Amino acid sequence: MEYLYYPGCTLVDTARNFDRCGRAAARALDVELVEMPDWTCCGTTFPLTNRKIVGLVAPVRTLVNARGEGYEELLTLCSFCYNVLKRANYAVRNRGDERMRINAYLEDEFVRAGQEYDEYEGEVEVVHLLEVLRDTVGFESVTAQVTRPLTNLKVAPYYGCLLLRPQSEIGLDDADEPTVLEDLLGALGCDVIDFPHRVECCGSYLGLSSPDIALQNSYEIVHTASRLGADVLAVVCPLCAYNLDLRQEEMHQRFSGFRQVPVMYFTELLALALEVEEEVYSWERHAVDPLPVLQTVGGI
Amino acid sequence: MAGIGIFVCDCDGELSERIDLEVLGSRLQEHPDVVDVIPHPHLCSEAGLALIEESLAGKGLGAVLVAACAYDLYDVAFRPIMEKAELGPGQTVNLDLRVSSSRDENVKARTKHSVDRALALLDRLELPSDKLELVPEEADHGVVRRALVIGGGIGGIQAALDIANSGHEVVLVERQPSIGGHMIQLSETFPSLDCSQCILTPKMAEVGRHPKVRLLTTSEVTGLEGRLGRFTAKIERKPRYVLDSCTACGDCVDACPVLVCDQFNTGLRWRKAIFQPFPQAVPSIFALDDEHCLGLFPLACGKCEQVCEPGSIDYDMQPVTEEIEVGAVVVATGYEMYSYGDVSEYGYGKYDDVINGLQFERLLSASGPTMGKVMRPSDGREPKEVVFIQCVRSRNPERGKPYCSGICCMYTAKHAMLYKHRVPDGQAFVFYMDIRAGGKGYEEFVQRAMENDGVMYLRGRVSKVFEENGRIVVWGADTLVGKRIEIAADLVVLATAIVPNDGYESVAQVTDLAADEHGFFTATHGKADPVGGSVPGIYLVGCCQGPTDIPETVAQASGAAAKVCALFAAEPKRAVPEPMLAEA
Amino acid sequence: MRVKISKASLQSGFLVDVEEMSGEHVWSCYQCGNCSAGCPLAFAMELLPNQIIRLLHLGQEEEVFRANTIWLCTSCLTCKTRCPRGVDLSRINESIRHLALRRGKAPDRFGPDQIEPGVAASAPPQGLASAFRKFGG
Amino acid sequence: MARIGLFVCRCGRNIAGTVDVAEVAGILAEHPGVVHAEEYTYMCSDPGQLKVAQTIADQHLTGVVVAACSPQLHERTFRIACEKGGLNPYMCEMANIREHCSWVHPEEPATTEKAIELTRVAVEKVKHSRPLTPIRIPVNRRVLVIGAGIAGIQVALDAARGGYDVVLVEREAYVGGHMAQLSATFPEMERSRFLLRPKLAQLLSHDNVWLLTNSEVVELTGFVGNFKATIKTRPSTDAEAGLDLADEVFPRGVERQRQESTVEVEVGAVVPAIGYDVYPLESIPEYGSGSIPNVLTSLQFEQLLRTSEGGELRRPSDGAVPREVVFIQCVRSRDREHGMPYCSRICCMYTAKQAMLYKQRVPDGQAYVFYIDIRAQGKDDEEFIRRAAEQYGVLYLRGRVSRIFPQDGKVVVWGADTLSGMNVEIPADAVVLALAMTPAHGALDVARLLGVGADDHGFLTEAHPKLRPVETSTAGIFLAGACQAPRDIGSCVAHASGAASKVLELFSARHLEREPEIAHIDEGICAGCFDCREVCPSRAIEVKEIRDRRGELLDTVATVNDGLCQGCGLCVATCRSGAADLEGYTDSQLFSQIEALSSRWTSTTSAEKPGGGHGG
Amino acid sequence: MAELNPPPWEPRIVAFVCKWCTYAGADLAGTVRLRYPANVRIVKLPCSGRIDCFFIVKALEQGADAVLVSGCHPGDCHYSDGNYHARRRFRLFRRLLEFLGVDLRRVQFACVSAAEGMKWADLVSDLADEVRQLGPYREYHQMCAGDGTGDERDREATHA
Repeated sequence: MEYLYYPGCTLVDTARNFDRCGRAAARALDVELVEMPDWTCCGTTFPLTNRKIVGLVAPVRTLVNARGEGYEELLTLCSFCYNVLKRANYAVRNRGDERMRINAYLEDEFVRAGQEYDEYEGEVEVVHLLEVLRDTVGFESVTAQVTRPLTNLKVAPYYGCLLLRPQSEIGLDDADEPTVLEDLLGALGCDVIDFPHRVECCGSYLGLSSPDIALQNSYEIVHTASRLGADVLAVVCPLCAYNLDLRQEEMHQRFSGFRQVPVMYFTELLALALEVEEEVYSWERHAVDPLPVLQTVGGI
Repeated sequence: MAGIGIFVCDCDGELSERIDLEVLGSRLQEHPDVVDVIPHPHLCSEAGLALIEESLAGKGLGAVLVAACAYDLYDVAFRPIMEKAELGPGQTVNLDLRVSSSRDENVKARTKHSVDRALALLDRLELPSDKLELVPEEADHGVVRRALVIGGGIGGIQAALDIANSGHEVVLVERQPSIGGHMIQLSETFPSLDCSQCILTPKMAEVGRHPKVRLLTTSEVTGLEGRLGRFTAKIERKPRYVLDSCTACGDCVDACPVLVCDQFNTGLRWRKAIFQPFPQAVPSIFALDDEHCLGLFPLACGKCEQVCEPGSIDYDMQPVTEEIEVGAVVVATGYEMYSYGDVSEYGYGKYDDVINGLQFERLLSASGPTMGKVMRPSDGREPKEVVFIQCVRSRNPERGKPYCSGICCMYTAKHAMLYKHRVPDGQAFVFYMDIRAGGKGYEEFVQRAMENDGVMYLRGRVSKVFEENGRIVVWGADTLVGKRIEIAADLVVLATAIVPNDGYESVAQVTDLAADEHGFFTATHGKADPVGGSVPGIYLVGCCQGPTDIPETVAQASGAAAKVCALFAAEPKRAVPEPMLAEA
Repeated sequence: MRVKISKASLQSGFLVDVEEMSGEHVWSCYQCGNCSAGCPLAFAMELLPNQIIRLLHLGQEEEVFRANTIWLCTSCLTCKTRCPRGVDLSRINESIRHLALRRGKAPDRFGPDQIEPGVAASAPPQGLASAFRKFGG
Repeated sequence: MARIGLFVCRCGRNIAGTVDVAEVAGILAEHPGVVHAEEYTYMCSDPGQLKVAQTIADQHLTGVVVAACSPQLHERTFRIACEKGGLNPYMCEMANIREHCSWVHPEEPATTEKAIELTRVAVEKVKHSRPLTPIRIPVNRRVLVIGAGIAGIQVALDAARGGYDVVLVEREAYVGGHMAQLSATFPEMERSRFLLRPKLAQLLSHDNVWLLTNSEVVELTGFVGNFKATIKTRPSTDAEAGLDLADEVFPRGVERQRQESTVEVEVGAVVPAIGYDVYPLESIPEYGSGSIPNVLTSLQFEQLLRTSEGGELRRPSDGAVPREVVFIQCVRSRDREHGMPYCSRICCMYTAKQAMLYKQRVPDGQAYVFYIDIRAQGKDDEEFIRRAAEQYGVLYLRGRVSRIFPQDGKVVVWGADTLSGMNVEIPADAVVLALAMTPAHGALDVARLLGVGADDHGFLTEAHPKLRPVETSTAGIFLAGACQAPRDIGSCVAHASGAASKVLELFSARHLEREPEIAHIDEGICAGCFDCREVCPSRAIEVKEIRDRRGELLDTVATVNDGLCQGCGLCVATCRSGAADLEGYTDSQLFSQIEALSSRWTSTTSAEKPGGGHGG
Repeated sequence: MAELNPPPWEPRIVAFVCKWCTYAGADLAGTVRLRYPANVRIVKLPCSGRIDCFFIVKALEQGADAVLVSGCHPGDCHYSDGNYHARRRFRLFRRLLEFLGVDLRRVQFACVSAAEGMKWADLVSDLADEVRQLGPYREYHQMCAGDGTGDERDREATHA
């Protein structure tokens, strides 16, 4: 099967290893990810006030272009993109006036560019790779294709916020008791632990604007995972990866008795389990190197 | 042939404020049997009554529906006129247009509701063709002096006793193998702290032995036809597979190989497939749970039959449906706790040590699974720190029920207090939003819990509950100091919302009773007639019409009994004239 | 100090603006504190989330602006997910942020200049972009 | 020779947990006269009762003792069980080894020893018991209802519809009580008088109802089924006529006494429905003791709302429209220091209602409510409160108000908002106080008059808070409405109907069976001093003349009226010649009980036991 | 061996109570699970007004170290004024006892209502302590027993 793929800014930049693993792993499962031609920024944050209609232009434009490519679905790997695109789509589908206004903007834009434009009503479906693996591929068939089960690798699943909330608009899984990530990791043979902090916020952009506060918050999460004996903390959002992985050195300095835990993107674990070619991984990008634990426990 | 006439009263503009009488009228006009809809600003005024009288004569109406206010008024103002026009109870019916008034603010909804009620009532009217049904000798306004009580909890028990003690027959129908309802599951009751079983068992025994009460357990009402004073009830008696000759010796229980989750003990204990829910059960006859028994078709086990000395086991027992004539019905179907399923953020159903209030009652009960010792379901340890969370899915229109469950504040205070009596060195915490202690001695009771038993009250909701190395971590807030609270507890008790007993649907469907969107039956009028159901002759008691505590339920039960007895009373004429006045 | 409350202070334009911008009904809140209980960043907030709404009720505009709370809200929606009254606090906070920015009540805007080069290199673009968004209105 | 059967109840762990039940049965089995002794888990259960009946038959018992819980709970249960077994119910006694023993003492030998002694006392009593048969007394099927508020009206209505005579006595000149003065009801928001009307109309249409306004019950004598009430009626002024709701609904009006009169009425049951009053504003200094203009009681505000219907609401002081109104709840409620410790229960709801109605009258006005906890546990109440806060913009402030004072034309309110942690000051145009609900003035006199109990505050006491909420400890007297505890209209109506059902129950038969445990006087011994007559509280002692064959008066002796005697035993204790005795508590029974407590019995328990417990 | 070190002596208290107030109060003490020493034995009567002074004498004679008489509070009496008559009688009776030389600290009168479970518990505890101080009422028991000793265990021996 084939999907139109929207990588988003971070997955082609600081987190491009996550992206490569994602593509490779998907290919291994006969899911072809066709990158969307000249895609633009998703908008990063969904506008939360009624007056900021402009904030919808970027994501909706992306959706309109996706429609232009003749695909019914647009696939993402990044929670930010997924959240913004999906909520924008929801707004277009369910809020008449916003649909009208946003279409007016875009029509104007397209016409100026000499393209014809017909009103976008949310025809495109925004999907996340996890959804595809769960609903289309099916976890049992994933298990079937796993050649290197990550047995006795104790993994703490971490969702963060944007993949699940708001439940009414995203609806990928139960916002408080999600299972999709556990199920995937289970399918890969991992030993999934019950991780209470899996739906807490990683601190998001505060990691940049208020690093100290963000650090305390993300420390709480990582530390709990390590106390619960996790070998790996599995994440689904590049920003989570940043807050939880790249700042562990600081945590180590700030908090005594802190044991570091490697943080891995779900696509990395997927790739490992499917034994896709080595060059997709770039472990050096991890602040906490997962290799040692992978070798000792995961037998890699 | 004569059709139905409808009179619509506006009660001096009182009613059109809440209901679109125009719409009501036109919708009813569409009914095939309706010949005329006659509006009037104030039907019970002289003019109004006159209007009714002449239209009855002029239009030769065969049956009449009066859409006005409370049934009480109908009785005094309109019935005489109807009787003068030789219209019996079967030909006249009164619709209380206020039934749905107290519900949401929206006129449209109320109007629709009223129309539906009216149409339902129209079908109950008997047009002259079938008027013969009134047999002369029963002409004392055709009242069958026998009451049907649905539900054998404290409400049903009290109503049944009051009616029976007034000398009228009562048929008490209960779905479970024993009467007693939820009250018999409770440990001790607030605010007097007397043990629930001690005060209820005498009443249960009394019902069991009362000559006027016919007790039908493991039975359900499957049909109800007729009207005020003359209903025909269909009652299905489910097989209990144990004959009345059972002596409750319990030999069968030892013999039975099947372990089943014990519902009476809220799943905190096992029982056998043949069982008696609790020692004081009435009737004290065992029952066989046919979902789990191996003895039933095909006969694979039969151990209980072998050991049963009186030979009381009968695997071939079949359901029996009988029809019983009754003059009035009392509905006391009670409540249930909000279902397990979706209290996900509190890990309810996920962690053993997160339980609901009813389960905690069993833990406290001297006859409960732990013989009254408070211990954690997970490992049997005595919890040293217990967190009680109120308003779980109550007062929560987003994720649960918008209404307040009424009784949780008090039973939680009681729980905390009793926990402290059992575990003196333990600490109890209560998360609340408002402490609702409006009842005799209630406020003082809660104060006692705080002052004498050192129960820690925290004003705020809990956002999340999760397990961490053997303890249950609670994330809450204290909105008074403006601080977030984290408590690592041994046990968490959730005061989950009170919802109608799942039997309500079938009862509503059978009786035509109006129910609100949550399934609670609506009284004719919350203030004027709190126990009157929306169908004349059917009365409501206790939690089936909204969360109600025990004293209130008992009062309502007696109240309903009064209505029934008044209805059954010999034709109201003055008793022998004794000298009322004597110069003192 | 005793806060004077009057019809005027209640029907302050501030509350009206917030409701209008956020589309949220501030009066739906009955102060149960669930939002504060669950908020992951509340530990660093000068006012708890529920107190923000309370102060809106009382029309205490300055108090709200003075606190760092609105700037620490990451719109993670934990509060909305569990709010029994269906209030979306993230929208309310965003609206207040905008009003603060407009009325010059915001702390120094967070811009590219505030980031040390070291961080900038490793920082995911989405983090930077979203941060600028939040603080830039 | 007595053949007594003893049954010791384990009551799950309630008794067996602290008392060695086996030893109790074991030791008493040896006691003279005891022919059967056994223990069982739940004696009150059907099988338990069956055991009793069965053993009586099998063992030909002449007496039964059940050592279990308090006789208040199960004496009747076991007496009926004995009857089933063919034994006179009064040959059954209970030993209270739970409430008086296992529940109050720790697990130790002394507790078991006490249980043994208490049981022995019961055994000895039964040995001296006599078979008794209940007394049948006639019932006058007419009820006296005191108070014509909503509760009284409902009781009267239900009783009248039951076909019985009703005498409805109202102290005031008008009927309807407080309800007639209210604007509208919550949560239905209907005019209160519209709800009262139909009830009143129907009540007065019954010709077996006799309504007496301006009247008070001044004396009550007699007993269940046979009361005699003396009612005093004030002459009513012309001013009063026509004011009354009764005149509104009842075309020919209510006939009123023109001159003072006193009547005596015979009734079978009495229902006090005397309602409530509110705490006096005069004794609340911090709120101005009623001296500050525009500080109103909630009842005064109801009046304003009712009269301003359709029009604009203007405050009484200067007729100005109040733009800002502060409502204060829990004034002297939940305040054991200065007022009442209890919660008045209805204030939360009527305050919300008043605030909403105020907003309807003054759309641009602002309402504030100071509260501690919002108590909205009734049906639809929670939703009602939310409407007030959300749709009517009523500002709820969680906190008490410490002071109210006038300042340039405003009423300044100093309160707290414990949620924001701020002190607040509100300059208001009017303040409405939800004053604590107190028992009606004179409630205690009524209680004394009727011989029913009242709590420290003056609310009449029910027989059992849970299971007998409308009965009193005096047979034939039932409670209705807010005189028992603060309650809203709906609850009053249900409660009143509850009381009515007790009346209907009592009236359902022409005769009533009474407990035979009453006094009797041995005419042979009686010296005719009639000291007993002096002390008898129930006037049950009558003079009996003893004449010879020729009708010559030989002697006058005292005799007991079975219908009146309540079995207090005063006469017995007073009688010097020992002619009087009390069934169920005869001298011989009591002396044998005391002897059963004699220290010599301790020899039957093993000597090592310490004598008593050390408390806990 | 028990004979060698006899257990600590504990007072025996007989209580005559009315069934409406004090008996119910004692019940309440039970239902709310209060704790008090096991020294007291209740004899139930319909009303304190039924209590014959001879009951008290008899109880002391039978080995009680103290007697407690408790009824309703004034005005609470189920029979309107039974307790009032009782009080008057006991006033007179106390004089008589005093005259006889009975230690009045061992014959106490109280009012405990049906709502006063706590009061009942305290009352019993205090009385038990007080009597524990006073020691066994040997004088009276000896007087009744007639023989020289009068101490329970000795009398048991004589009975055996």
